[in-house]
Amino acid sequence: MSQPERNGTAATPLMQGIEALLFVADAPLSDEELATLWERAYGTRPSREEITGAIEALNRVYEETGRVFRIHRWGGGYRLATVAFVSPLLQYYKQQETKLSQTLLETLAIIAYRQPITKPEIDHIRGVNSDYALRRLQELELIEVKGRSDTIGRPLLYGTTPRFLEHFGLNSLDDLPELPELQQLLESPEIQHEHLRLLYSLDSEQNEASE
Amino acid sequence: MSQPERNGTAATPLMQGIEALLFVADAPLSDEELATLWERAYGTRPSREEITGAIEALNRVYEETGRVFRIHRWGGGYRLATVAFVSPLLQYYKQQETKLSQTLLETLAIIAYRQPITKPEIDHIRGVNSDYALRRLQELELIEVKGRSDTIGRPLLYGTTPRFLEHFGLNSLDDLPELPELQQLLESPEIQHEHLRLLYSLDSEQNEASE
Amino acid sequence: MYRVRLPVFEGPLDLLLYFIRRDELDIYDIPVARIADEFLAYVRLMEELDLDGVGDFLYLAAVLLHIKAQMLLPRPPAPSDDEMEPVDPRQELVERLLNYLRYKEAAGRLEAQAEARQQLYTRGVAAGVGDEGGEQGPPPLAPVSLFELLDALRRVLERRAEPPAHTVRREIYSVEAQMHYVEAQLQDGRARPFGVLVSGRSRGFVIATFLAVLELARQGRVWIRLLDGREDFLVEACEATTLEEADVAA
Repeated sequence: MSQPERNGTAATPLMQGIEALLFVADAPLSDEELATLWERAYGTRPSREEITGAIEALNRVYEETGRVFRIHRWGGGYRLATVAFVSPLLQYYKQQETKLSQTLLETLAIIAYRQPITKPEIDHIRGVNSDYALRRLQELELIEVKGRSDTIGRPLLYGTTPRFLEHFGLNSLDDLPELPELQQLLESPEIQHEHLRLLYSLDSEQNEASE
Repeated sequence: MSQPERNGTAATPLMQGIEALLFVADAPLSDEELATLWERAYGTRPSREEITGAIEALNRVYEETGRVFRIHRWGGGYRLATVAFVSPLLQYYKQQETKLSQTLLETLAIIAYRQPITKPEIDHIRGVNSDYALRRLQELELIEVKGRSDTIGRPLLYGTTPRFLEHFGLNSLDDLPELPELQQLLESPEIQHEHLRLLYSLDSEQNEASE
Repeated sequence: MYRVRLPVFEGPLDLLLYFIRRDELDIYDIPVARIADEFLAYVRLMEELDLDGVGDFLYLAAVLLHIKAQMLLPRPPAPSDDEMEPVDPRQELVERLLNYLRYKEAAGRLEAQAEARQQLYTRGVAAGVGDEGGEQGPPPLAPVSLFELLDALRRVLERRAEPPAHTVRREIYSVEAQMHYVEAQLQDGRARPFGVLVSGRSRGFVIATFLAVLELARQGRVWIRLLDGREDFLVEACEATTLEEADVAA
């Protein structure tokens, strides 16, 4: 059984494991979750007291050595967050503007004109997998999930947000400029066929395979 | 002028500021960016040497106090990342980025070593059409269009992105592993074998034994 | 009857390298006549199956046949003393293969580099004091015009207008679904001829199933054994893989 080796004087393996998990996590982790993750990796389950103790010890070391983050207990879980005195500096970082990449712009344009639209349809139009772009656009609050399609598999439907309108200076989606080429493409038999295929292919495959 | 107050014995305000910025950043920050952000918040601009010194000091403290992260220099900037020995624990919590397929790796290798390079040149080296691979690599923001070639047809020129460097843990293109020399490839049976194993992911023993 | 694991080739150069390795050929002395015939047989199979990317293979097949023809021609009269040795018609191809090998090797090294890097985890979404409860707003965006948005869309459309050179073949049957089908058929551990797996099925079904078998073979989940006469081949599950396990692996 290999546990994180003792490294330096101040940190026990449990402290190091918790620190690592909280470092990479993007939401609070509960005692329960921390204990389970540790158990899965190393086979022993730390008690609630051990976990609380390790977290207190970590915060003490952070304080003593001048680290700029602490472990907080928020919403029933633990979360690493920066201390207040660095926020003036961080504010300037957060004010840096994110530039939309080509990939994001393309995906956003398709969603804007074709909403509500499913991921398989976007993938088909762009010819590549759009996982990453969809995630980023959601983070930027330019698109959101509008519901689920009624078709088989009930894929998510994406559409644009009010922030999208605001950012492009539009009053409503009706203000989007018309794009005849796009209309043509969307009405082409190939796309229509693909649309149908995405909706019904699963069905026919299942039928065929189970014959 | 309010700077982060000195807190504990080991950390200077600059160390604390850099730590805070790297803690919240989701991409590497260059010396330049760090200096500019600091200047905006506190009015003085730290020199490159001061920044390098602060980062070295932070890594030293992390090491001495058993912290499980270090500051790396990737893609021309600094980034906080966990040390390798905690990865067995983290892999249960966090999915790392998906591995690149052989096709993408090959195309990426050609672009990395030959940039800027056009699609026809890539196609010729690989012997296949690289449309899909190029689109996928752009989608992953590992490559980008760097301009157009002056040759007939003015084909697009591709090169790698800073994200490419970060993905492979490189500071600059100079850190790329050396492109193997032909002689070396041909003369070393070990490399041949290793290479062929990568090529086909065939278990050669199995293959031979089964004949 | 002998057993082979059939790799799925990325491209024609990989197929050529496969022949060289399989027969332990000297790369500087490739028996082009024999290899060309075998290469062509493979290309015909691809055509038969309507596999995508066959054009890339056809081009190299033509190159091989050209070299074969050149090598069959009687040698020109002995060169006068001041001339160089006649150039081996295979030289260019060999150089190309070796160059390709270099990048293959480089790709392997890059992969190792990426693996080491993947051991080091960067942060998730960072939190600051005061983030408790309340959602953090999205980061500010650099200004971007509607024109740029339209431009992006036009680029997608232009791309679509290009002839589909190497697109994935679209069929009603997906390779993924057929992989499940094949594994379900082989669940009892018995080998089945490919012909039986697809008998009476449509062309689309046969092609998707064939691709599924190739993919399963590549992943080491099935064995393929050629039957004598090579008119059919047996497919057999590698080990007792349950469908659940297959799902996890997928």
